[in-house]
Amino acid sequence: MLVAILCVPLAAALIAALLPSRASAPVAVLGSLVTLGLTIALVAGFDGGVPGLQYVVDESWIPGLGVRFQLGVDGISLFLIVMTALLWAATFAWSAWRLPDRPKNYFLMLGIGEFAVMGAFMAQDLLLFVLFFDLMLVPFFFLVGSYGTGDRVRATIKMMVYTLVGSLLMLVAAIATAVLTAESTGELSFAMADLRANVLPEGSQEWIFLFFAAAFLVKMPTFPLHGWMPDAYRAAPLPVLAVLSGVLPKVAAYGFLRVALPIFPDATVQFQDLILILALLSILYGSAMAFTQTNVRLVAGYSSIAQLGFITLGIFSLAADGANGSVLQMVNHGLVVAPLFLIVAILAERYGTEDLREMGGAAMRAPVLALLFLIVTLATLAMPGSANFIGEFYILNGLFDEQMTYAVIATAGIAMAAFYALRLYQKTMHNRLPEGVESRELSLRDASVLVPLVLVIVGTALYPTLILKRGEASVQDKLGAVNAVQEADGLAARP
Amino acid sequence: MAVEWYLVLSALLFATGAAGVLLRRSPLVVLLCLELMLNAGNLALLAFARSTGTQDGHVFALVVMVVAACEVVVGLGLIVAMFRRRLPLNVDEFRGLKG
Amino acid sequence: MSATAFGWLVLIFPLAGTILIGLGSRRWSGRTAGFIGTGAIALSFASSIGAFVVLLGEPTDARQLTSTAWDYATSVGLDIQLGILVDPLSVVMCLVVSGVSTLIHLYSTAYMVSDEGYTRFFAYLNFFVFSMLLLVLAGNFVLLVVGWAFVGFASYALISFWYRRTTATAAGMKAFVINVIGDIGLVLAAFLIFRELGAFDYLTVFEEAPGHFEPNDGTIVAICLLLLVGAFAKSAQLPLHTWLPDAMEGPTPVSALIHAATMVTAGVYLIARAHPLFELAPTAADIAAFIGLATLLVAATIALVVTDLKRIIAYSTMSQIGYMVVAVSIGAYTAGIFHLMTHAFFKALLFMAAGSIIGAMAGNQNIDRMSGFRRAMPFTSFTLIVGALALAGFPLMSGFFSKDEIMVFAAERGGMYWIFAIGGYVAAFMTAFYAFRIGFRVVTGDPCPEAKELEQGHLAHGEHLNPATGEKEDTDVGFPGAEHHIAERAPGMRIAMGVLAVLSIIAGVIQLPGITAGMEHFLEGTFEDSELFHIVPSDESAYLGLLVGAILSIAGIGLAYMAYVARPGMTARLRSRMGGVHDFLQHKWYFDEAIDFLVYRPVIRVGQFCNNVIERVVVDGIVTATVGAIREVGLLVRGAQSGFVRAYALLVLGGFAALALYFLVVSS
Amino acid sequence: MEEVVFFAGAIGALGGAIAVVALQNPFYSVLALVVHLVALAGLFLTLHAEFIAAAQVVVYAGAVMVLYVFVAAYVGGVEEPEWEPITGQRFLAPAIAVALFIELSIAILGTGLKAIGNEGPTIPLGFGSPEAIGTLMLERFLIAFEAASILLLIAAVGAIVLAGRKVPDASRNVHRTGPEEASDIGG
Repeated sequence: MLVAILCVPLAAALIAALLPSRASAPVAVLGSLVTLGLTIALVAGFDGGVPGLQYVVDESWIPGLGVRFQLGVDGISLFLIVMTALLWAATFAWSAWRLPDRPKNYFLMLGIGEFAVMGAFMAQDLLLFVLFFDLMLVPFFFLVGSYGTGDRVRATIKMMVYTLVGSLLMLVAAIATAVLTAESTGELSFAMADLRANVLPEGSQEWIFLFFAAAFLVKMPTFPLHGWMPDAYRAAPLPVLAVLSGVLPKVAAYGFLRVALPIFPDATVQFQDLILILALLSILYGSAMAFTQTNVRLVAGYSSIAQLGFITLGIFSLAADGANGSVLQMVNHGLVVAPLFLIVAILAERYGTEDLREMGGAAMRAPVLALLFLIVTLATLAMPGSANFIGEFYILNGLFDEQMTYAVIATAGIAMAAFYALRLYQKTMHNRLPEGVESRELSLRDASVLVPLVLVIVGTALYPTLILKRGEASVQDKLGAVNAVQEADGLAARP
Repeated sequence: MAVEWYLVLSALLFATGAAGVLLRRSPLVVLLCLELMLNAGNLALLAFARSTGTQDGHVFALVVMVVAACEVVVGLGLIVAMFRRRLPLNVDEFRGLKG
Repeated sequence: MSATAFGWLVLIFPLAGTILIGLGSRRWSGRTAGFIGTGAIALSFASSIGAFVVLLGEPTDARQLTSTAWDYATSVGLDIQLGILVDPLSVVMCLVVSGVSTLIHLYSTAYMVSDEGYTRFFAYLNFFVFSMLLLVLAGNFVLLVVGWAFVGFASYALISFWYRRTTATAAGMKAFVINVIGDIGLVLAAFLIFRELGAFDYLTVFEEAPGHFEPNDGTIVAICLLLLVGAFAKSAQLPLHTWLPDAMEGPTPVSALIHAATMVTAGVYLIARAHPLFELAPTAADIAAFIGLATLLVAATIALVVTDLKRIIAYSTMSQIGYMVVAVSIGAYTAGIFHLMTHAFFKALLFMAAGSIIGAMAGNQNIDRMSGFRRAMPFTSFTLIVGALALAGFPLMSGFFSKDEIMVFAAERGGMYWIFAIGGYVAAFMTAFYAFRIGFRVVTGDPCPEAKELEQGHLAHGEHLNPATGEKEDTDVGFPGAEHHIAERAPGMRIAMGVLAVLSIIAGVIQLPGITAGMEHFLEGTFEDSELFHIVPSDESAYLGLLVGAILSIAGIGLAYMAYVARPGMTARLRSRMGGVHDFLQHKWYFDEAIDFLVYRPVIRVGQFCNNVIERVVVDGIVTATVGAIREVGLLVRGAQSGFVRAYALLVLGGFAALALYFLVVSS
Repeated sequence: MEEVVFFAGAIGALGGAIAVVALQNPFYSVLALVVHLVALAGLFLTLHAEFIAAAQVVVYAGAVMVLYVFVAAYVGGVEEPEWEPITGQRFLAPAIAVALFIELSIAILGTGLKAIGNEGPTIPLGFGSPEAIGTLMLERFLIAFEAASILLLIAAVGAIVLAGRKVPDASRNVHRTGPEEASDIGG
C-alpha cells in the first residue's frame, strides 16, 4: 500500500515524460488522482486507537550500514500524506490546465517531488528520512530555477545554499546518532525504533539536536533563518509555490515530531525555551512583515512563517494537546495556503501585477471567486469555526498550562493575522477596480481545482475531530520520552 | 655497490628532471624532463629489485617504459598538432586554467 | 417535540436559508431571495416560540436542556462538543433575535430592492442570524467563541457590503479587527477556565466554579476580565467602541439589525450567561459596571453633537448598551435583559425610520439639512417619534419601564451602587434630549427641499455620492443601488415598522412593577442559583424610580423643544460659547486619534522597522556576510590560479615536498 | 670494477640530465637525453637487469629518441624568452628540487630498511634475463602485460588522431580564453 502511494506519482510522471507532450498532462494528473485515491483508502483502513505504526513495510536495504527500507504510517503522518496527495493533485491539475513550457520535464519534477515528500512522511529509518528530505530539494531546484519568474537563478541558489547547509548538518547528525548509538548497542542501525530504544547520553544529544533543528528551522522557515523565503517565493511559479509552501515546511515540522522529540528527549527539554522563543519571534515577525508587504506572494509567504511559528509552538509545548493541535494545524495550513496561492495566480493573471496597491474590486463580477477567496482568507486568519482555529486553540491551550506567557504573547499573532489576511482580501477583491482591468468570474477549469480544495477546508472545519482523534494516540506516544524527562527534571508533567 | 648509491642517484636525477619541468617552457623539453623523472623512477625500481632479489621490479620498469612511450607518442602528437595550427610552442601561453 | 429539537430548528432554518440563497444566487430573480430569507427567519422565529412554549411547560428547575450533535473537536482530554444549551435566557434571546430579524428582513426586501447585491445581502443577513443564534444557543465556551466570531464576520461583511466604497471597507476592517481582539479575550478566558476546571461546557463550569474558587480569587477575576474584553469589543463599550459609529457605513437595515438590536447586545448576553462566574468575582463585575456607566455617559454626550443621523443613533446604541451592561453587572439580570428586548424594538424602529428618511433625502444623512418631514412622510414621522419617545423613556412607553428598573435596582443595592442610579438618570436626561434632537429636527420646522419635492409626489434623486467623502459613485454592484425607498411607498417596510412601533409602545406590559413579572418568572430558570437575582426592589421604590425617570424624560424633551423648535438659535449660541467642549465632543473624546497614536501607528512602525532594518540588515545580513566571506576566500584562492601550468606543477611538487617533510618529521 | 662502471654511468646519466635541462636548443637536449639513457642502461647492467638495459637502449634511446629528433627537427629550434613570467618560479623551482633531493636522500639513508648498506642477496643465474622476464610477464603479470599493449594501441591511435588530422580552418586557430564568467551569487 505505502509502496504504491510512493511509486504511483513517480511512475506516472516517468510515463508522462516518455509520452508525447500532449498526452503527458492527463497521465500526470491521473497519476496524482490515483495517489489521492490510495491515500483516502489508507485513511479508511487506518485504526485510530493504535499509537504505533501501521501498513509497515520493512525490507533490508544496505545491511552493511544498518539501513533498512522501512516505511510506516501513524496518526501523525496519516493526514499529512493525504494532504500531500491532495495538494499535488491540485497542482498537477492546475498546471495541466495551463501548460508550462517543456511540460514533460515539469511534470517529471513534480512527480519526483511528490515521491520525495511521501517518502519523507513514511520513512521510519533515519537515513531513509534524511535521503528523502534531501531529495525534495532536487525537483524544486529545477522547478524554481527553470520555470520561475524574475530573478530566479539568484533565488534558487540562495534557497539551495540555505537548505543544503541545513541538510548537510542533518546528514552529519543522523550518521552521528546511529554511530554513537552503535557504540553502546554494538550494532549499527538507523531504524528509528532502535534509536528511540537506546537514547544517547545528554551531551551528544544536545549538538545532534541542534543540527537537526537547524535543518528543520531553515526548511520551515523560522525567523531568523528565513532569508531564502522572500526571494524564492517571488521567483517560484505559483502552482509550484502551492506545494512548496503548503507541504515542504510540514515535512520539517513533522521531522521535529518524528525525529527530534522521541530520539533526543533530553535535548528537547533542554532547548525547549530556545525553540519556543524562535517560534514566537517567527509569529510576531512574520505577522509584522505580512502587514507591510505589498507583494501578494510575500503577504502569504510571511503569513506562512507566522503559521509555522504556531505549529512549532504547539510541538514544543511538549503537551499532548499542543502537539495534536500542531498536527491538525499542519494539515490545515497546507489546505489553506495552496488555494491561496492558486487564487493569487488567478489575480496576478487578471491584474498583470502582483502589487497589492494596483489591485482592487475583483469581486464585482466574480462572486464565486470572491466566496472561495473569502473562505480561504477566513481559514487563514484562523477564524473560530474553521479547523485552523481548532488547531490554534489546541496549540495555545497546550502551551497555556506551562508556558502561559508564550501563549498570551502568541495571541497577538492571531490579531495581526486578522488584519493582514483581511487586508489581502480587501485590497484585491474590494474597493475600486483599477483602470483598464475587468472583473471576470472564475473559469470552470480553475473552479475544478479550487472548489474541491475549498470544500475540503469546509469539511475539516465541520469535523476536525476526524484528524484529532487519529493523531491522539501517536502524539502521546511521541511525547512519552520527553514527558518522562520532564518528570525526572522535577517539572511535574501535566496530569 | 650498495643499493643506496643507486637510490641517491635516482633521487638526484628525479630532482633534476623536476627542476627542468618547472623551469623550461618549450613543451618538447618539458616532455624530455618528464622522461628524466620516469627514468629516475625506473632506476629506483631496478635497484630495489636487485636488493630484494626478485624480478617484479623489472616488470614494473617495463610497464613504466610502456607508459613513457605512450606519453611520448601523445605528447609529440600534441606538439605537432600545435605546430600545425601555428599555436605558440610555449607552455606559458596556454592559460585556460586561469581562475 | 423537545425544547432542544426546537433549538436545533432555530439554528437550521437560517443556515439553510443562507445556503439556499447563496447556491441559487444566479437563479433568484427579483425579490425571491428576500422572501426566502425572510421566510427562513420567520420559521426560525416560529421554532423559538416552540421552544419557549415547551420550556413554559417545564417546571422552573428543569428548564436547562442540552443537546449534542457531534464531537466537534475532542481528543487528548479536551472535550469540545457541537452542543446547544436551551434555557430561558437563550430562548428569550432567540425570540428577540429571530423576531426582530424577521421584521428587518421584511423591511429589507423592499429597502434594498434596487441594490445590485440584493441576493448577496440576504445571504449575509441570513448568515448573520444563524451566527447570532449559534452564539446564543452555544452550549460551551468554544462554540460561543465560534458564534462570536461568526457574528463578527457577518458584521464585517455587511458593514463593507458596499465594498467598492473605501470608507466602508475600512470601517469593516476596523470592526473585524476589534472583534478579533474580543475573540482573543474570550479564547484566553476559555483557556484559563479549562486550566482550572478542566471543562468548556457551560453547565459543568458553572457547577464546579463555586467549589473551586474563593470569591474574588485572582484567577476568577482574570477569567471575568478576559470575558469582559470579549463582551466589550462586541458591545462597543469603552475603549473598544470606535468601530460602532463607523459601522454605520453599512446599509441601514444592517445598522438596525446588527448594530442596534442584536449583535451588539451579545456582550450583555455573555455577562448574563456567565453570571455564576461574575458573582464569584465581584471586583470584575464592578469594573464592568463602571465601564458600562462610563460608556453610557460618554456616548450620550457625543450623541448630543454629532450631526450624522445614523451616527447619533449609533452613539445612542452604545449608551443604551451601557445601561444593559451596568444592569447585568450589578445583578439586575431581569432588568438588563428586559431593556435589551425593548431596546431591540425601539432602536430597530428608529433605524428603520432613519432609513426611510435617508431614502427621502437621497442618501444624505446630515440632520442639519433635514426638516419638516411631517407632512411629506406622515407614517415615517410617526414611527420616528414613537421610537424617540421609547428611547427617551417617556412614560408608559416600553423604554420607560425597562430603563428605570435598572436604576431602581442599583439604588436598592445601595452603597456604591447609588453611583449607577445617579449616573443612569443623568444619562436618561441627555438621552431624552438627543432623541428629540432627532425628532424635532426631522419632523418639525419648514420642509427642506427634499421634503417639498416629496409632498409634490417626487422622490428626490440626488447625485450618487459617498455621504462621508462626497466621492462620485455609480450604481453597480458594490455601491448602493439606483433607487431609494421610503416606508410610505413600500408595504413591506411599513408592516415591519408598524409592528415594531406597536411593540415599542406596549412591550413594557410584560414587566410592570407590582403588576406583572413575566420576564422575571421566566428567566428564573437560568438565574435561580443567583442571590442577586432574588433582590427585588419594593413596589414603592419602583414607582418612585419611574416617577424620577418620567420627570427627567419630559424635562429632556422639553429642553429639546426649546432648543430646536421654540428658540432655534440657542444651539448655535451654545456652540460658540462652549467651543472647546463642543470640539472635544465632536471629536468623540479623541478616542480614534488615541488608538491610532497608541496602537495602530506603533504596529505599523514595527512592521516597517522589521522590513527596513531587520530584514535588510539581520536576515539578509546573514546571507550577505556568508556570501561575502566565501567570495573573499574565493578571490584569495583565485589569485593562485594564474593559469600557468608550470606554476601548478610547482605547487604540486611543493606540496609533495612538504608532505615528505611532514612524514620525515613525524617518523624521526 | 663495479664501482668504476657505476661512477662512469652515474656521471654520464647525471651529466646528460643536467644537459637536457640546461641546453637552450631542444635538439641538443634530445641528444643529451640519449647520452643519459645509454649511461642509465649501463647502470641497469650493474643491477643485473640485462633485459631492461637492452630494451632501454633499443626502444628508448633508439626508437623513442628518433621520434624526438624528428619532431625537434620538424618544429625547429624555439627561442625561449629570457623573461620569466611567473614570479618566484626561477628561485622556487630549484629550491624545491634541491629540497626534494635532500628529503629523499634523508629518507633513503635514514631508513631502517634491511636492504640498505649491502649489495643485496646473491642472485640466481638468469636473473633479469629475457627468459625470466618473459615468463613473468606471460604468467604472473599477464593482465598488466595485456593492459600495456592496449595502452600502446590507444596511444598510437590517439597520436594519429591528434597529429594526423588536417587543419580545418585557419580562422579557428585562435584558442579559447576559458569558460565564461560564473554568475554572481548573493551580492
